Amino acid sequence: MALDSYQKRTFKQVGTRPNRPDGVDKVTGRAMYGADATAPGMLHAKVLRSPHAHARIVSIDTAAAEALPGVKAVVTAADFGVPEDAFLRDVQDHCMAREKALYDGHAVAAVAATTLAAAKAALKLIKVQYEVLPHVTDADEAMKPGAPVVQAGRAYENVPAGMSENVTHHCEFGHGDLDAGFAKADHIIERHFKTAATHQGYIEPNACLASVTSDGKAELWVCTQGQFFYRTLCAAILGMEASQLRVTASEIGGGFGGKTMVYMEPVALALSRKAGRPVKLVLTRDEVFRATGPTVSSSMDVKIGMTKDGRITAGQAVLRYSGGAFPNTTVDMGAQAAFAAYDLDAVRTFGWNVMTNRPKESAYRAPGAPLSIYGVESVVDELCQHFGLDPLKVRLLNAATEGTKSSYGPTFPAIGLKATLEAALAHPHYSAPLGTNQGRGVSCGFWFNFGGNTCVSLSVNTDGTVGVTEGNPDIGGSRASISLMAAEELGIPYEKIRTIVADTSSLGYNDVTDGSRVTFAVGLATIKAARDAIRKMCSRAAKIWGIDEEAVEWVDGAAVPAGPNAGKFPPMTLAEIAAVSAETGGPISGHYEVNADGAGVSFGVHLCDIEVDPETGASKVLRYTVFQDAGKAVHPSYVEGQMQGGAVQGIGWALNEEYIYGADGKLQNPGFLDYRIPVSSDLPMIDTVILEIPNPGHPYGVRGVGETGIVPPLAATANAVSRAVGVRMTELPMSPPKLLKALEAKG
Amino acid sequence: MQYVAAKTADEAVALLAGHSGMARVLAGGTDLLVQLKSGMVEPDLVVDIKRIPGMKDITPEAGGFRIGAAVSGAELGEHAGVCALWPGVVEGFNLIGSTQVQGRATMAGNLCNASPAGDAVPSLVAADAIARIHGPNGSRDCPIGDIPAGPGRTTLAKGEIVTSIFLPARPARASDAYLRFIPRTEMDIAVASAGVSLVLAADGAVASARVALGAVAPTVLLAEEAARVIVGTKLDDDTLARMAAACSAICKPITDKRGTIEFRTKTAGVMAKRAARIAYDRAGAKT
Amino acid sequence: MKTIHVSTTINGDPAEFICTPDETLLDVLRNRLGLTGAKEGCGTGDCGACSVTVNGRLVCSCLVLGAEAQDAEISTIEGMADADTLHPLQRAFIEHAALQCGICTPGILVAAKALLEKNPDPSDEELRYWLAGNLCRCTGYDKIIRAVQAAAAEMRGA
Amino acid sequence: MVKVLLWGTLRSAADGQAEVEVAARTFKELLDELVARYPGLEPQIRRGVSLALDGKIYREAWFTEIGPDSEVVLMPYMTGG
Repeated sequence: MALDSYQKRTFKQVGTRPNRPDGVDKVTGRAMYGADATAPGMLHAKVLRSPHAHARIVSIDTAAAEALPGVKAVVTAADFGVPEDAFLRDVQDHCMAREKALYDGHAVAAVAATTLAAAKAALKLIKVQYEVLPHVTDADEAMKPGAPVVQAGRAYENVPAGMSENVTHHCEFGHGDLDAGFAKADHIIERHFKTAATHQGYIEPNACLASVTSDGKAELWVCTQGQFFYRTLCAAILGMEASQLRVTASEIGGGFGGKTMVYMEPVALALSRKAGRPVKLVLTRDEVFRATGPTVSSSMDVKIGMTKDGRITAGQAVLRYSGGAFPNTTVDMGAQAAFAAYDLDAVRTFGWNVMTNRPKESAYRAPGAPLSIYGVESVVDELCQHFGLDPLKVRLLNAATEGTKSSYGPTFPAIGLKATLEAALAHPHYSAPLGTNQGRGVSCGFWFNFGGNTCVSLSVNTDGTVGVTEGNPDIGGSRASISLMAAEELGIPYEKIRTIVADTSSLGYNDVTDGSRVTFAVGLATIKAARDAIRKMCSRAAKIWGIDEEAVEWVDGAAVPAGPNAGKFPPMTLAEIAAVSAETGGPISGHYEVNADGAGVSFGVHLCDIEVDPETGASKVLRYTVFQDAGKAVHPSYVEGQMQGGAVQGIGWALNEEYIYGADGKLQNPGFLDYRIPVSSDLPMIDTVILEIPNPGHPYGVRGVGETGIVPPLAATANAVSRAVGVRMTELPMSPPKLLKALEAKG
Repeated sequence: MQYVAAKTADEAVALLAGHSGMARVLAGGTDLLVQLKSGMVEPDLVVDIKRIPGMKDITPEAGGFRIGAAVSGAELGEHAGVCALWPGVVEGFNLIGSTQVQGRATMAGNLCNASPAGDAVPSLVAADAIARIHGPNGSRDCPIGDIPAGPGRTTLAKGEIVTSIFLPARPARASDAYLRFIPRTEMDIAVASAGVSLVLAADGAVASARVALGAVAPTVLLAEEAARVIVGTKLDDDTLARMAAACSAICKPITDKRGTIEFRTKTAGVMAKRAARIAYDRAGAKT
Repeated sequence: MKTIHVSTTINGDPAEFICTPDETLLDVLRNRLGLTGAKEGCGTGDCGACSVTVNGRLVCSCLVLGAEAQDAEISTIEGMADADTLHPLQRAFIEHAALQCGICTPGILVAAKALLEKNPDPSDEELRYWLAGNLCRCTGYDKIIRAVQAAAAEMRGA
Repeated sequence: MVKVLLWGTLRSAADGQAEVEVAARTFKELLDELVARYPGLEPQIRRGVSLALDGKIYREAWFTEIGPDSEVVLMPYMTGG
């Protein structure tokens, strides 16, 4: 079918706002999340964690714990093998420390017992002998010669010789002649930026229920963004066959990228295998902060040259990211995204990853991009201030568009940045007056988006209803969007469709819910699966009518003869065809499997008004508007929700959220009291403007919307604060003590 | 761990005094349960005082009010009489935690938890409130400021419990206010705070004042010089600046995850002068 | 640890349970009574996901001991709908897309209901401060505020 | 022959060239040819790469056809949250 790519059409259901199918369950408390499941004979597990930021594990004596009444299993790294694959080894080592504890909170042992109280008591009986080692938690410190080495011998081949062993990865992107570009500038600004590690801050702590039987079969109930990927990792770590491990994704209480990686699930499975009973393992909030999640921290130098009329002549960024105690390449994305919004003749970004004694980084909405773009958008803003130019108009002047050679290499196809900037420029927010101590910040944002492995199965029930089976946990209303697209394509009411998220034994492999891929890729597969079912239904109608299959087409939920020559038959609806499916050849279902590409990049522009209290350094967000290209908003309410949620996470990142480490290398604020995510009274309404510039790679023009929204707020907020107080803020978060200090330094 | 809901103050005192291990009093529980959860304390005995008659009462007394030790923030905030007489005490107490925490938290608990940053305490000190303490040797009254001994420590003897807090009567043109600095708008622990209680003279000048600062020393500080600065004035900008400076001058804070020494020192003064202004306006509005 | 026998009322129905002295009301609701609508997001009173009312007062059930429930009247999210008729707040949350992942939703609904019983016509600011102890990480709160106001308006009209 | 743009860090493994020419009709052939011609690229290609073909980014897709005039850009493997 030549309908793979976008075709302009008038939508009947896509773009409406029906109730989500899981709504009633979620407002009545019936929805089952990770910690809500139980199993007969279930044990409760607890994890013993390192109190040291860096220590060699000399010995672990579990005898006393094992002897405690009620304790059924104790595991340590000795209960796991040593995977050959470096990635898998890192994943496992993060779940259970092998030779060294690499950060405060690193798991060193775990216990399963008949009660949680017994499991807790057993932890105290495990004797771990540590040889405490020097530690380093700051990226810049970790890069210095002579810094404590987190792990030796982990550098990739791209790291030049002679650097600290903590440096594991290097990348460089860009094009053009930087020197010539800077020479053309009327003014050049170079700034150093620093950002703290932050956490996704999902409200549901990681939780799972594992059950392994003596014949090697296993079940895992878990809150995850990707049950299939969890199966892959757990099966590999435990030496199980994928077919024997069925992973069921519970309802998920937030993820934002943080639940794309296993943390304790292999441990729960190992405990269950050892104990021969189901094991439930639920992390405490303290454990969530100390041992799951966080983003990279960064240290960055950004240099940009501009002519006096606002044309950017050259841009350069050096990014030093640290994603904790393991190698990672998130800086690749930051380095590619940094200047993506601009059409530049000369641009270069350099990225470094450096290990520190902190937990292993996990993805967080557009991983890597918010930081580098914060640096770039701050310097662009400062140049606008220098020349007295309008920050939105300068961005429009330099904006990447179709045909621009992007800062990361490829030439852009149709993109929505200029339209988004123009929408912001025309919006009343941009021209609203500001008061004393108030500032307005502007920032562009960018994210790649991607598609990935996707299977959808769609079954036509004999009563004329339709079931859609997909494999991606619904993290923000995707079941509603998928149902809408199926309804649109089939031409039946939304209410006739029920979409469910399958376990790993019920459907082929689906990539994790990440990369803003679900509405794009699962949507695409759903449309294709519907078309597969439609083809079959047309075939049944053709048989009933006794005409050629090709002479039947699908219009408004019914098979109809294609044109006058096909014969005169009244339309046969989906329900009518379904009712006789047994008689006409058996059940009717549609399928589609794809590794989807063509997700299409996404741009956003944010406007942020802030008032700063000059006596305390407190910042208050007064007004906030998000402009983002959604390609096509399938369920606009949930598109707005993604934009609003991303914006507020970014505001939190900019203003107050941070991992605070003490001199002892311990995380000082592993709780919601002192890891300060925004509360409702901190915020105004978050206005949204959805632009719809169709993505040529999707039948309905859909682009992913989940991640881009967190990219602009860091700089939008920082630019607003900087303009409000006349001091350029180059460190995140801009917590009041830092801001007040900057204000006093200014005098 | 043993849980006992004491039926009388004597029973509670006897249990606590006679217990050899670690014992804790449970009023609102909003600190105790957090400490239990984290394993910070592992008491053998928890004595719930909420079922003791009178503990949840707010009683007029000598022109002021006696607040039972188990009165929650939500309950106090709904009491029109206390809100009118001591608005600063109520607003300090009501700033603790969320609406949910307000459903449980008590002033006496906030006092006895002895955090230097407790939001209920500065206003109580500024109000010259008196705690009534019941112990093995009977009852005694004690100024609020004498109860905290340092972070997490009180001057209460073994077996002693606070049973009520007395807020005294006020002259006609008097009021109080409390402000704290937190990075967010809610849900944080005070980084620096100030409670100010004022009485106005007939001419509208401050006749007497008490200023107390929180989170800038191991215990709440009574800022006597700052109070002297504002007495006799109508809180013009210059006076307020001097008052703020006098507050900052006595701060002895620490640098920790919530704030630096410099930040706390500066902000305590800012909070104090702003609270003074609010208290002054409130007092002036009374005729 | 010796267990305690507690008699209480939950969502209008008599309930009995035993618990250890250190068990929280949240633990009891979830693990002993099968009422898993209240969620544990933090266990320290900082997130509000475990919100219930005890004798009409909004509390975090993680900060209440199970033993304290003796003779109390407890309301949870499971008791909010009247049989199969959703409470206006529940309906408004669905219609206004005021939830994404939904983990904070039970706590926010319980908290919002408690507010509207006290103040049927709150300002946005009053609402935002009342709900400040209910963390939501998905929505940015915008649609939550709109949904509560819509339900409040409907309830005032009813 | 197809011209492939390499990102900066890879150039040292390709005799310093920013753009290399290889004979390939599909991504699979292209990647195989790159590894054969420039063994220094192998570690990165094994860790994962994406390919942009005329501005559209592909993460796997061995059999994607490449026209002689197509713009082909090698990129690191894309991940998301």
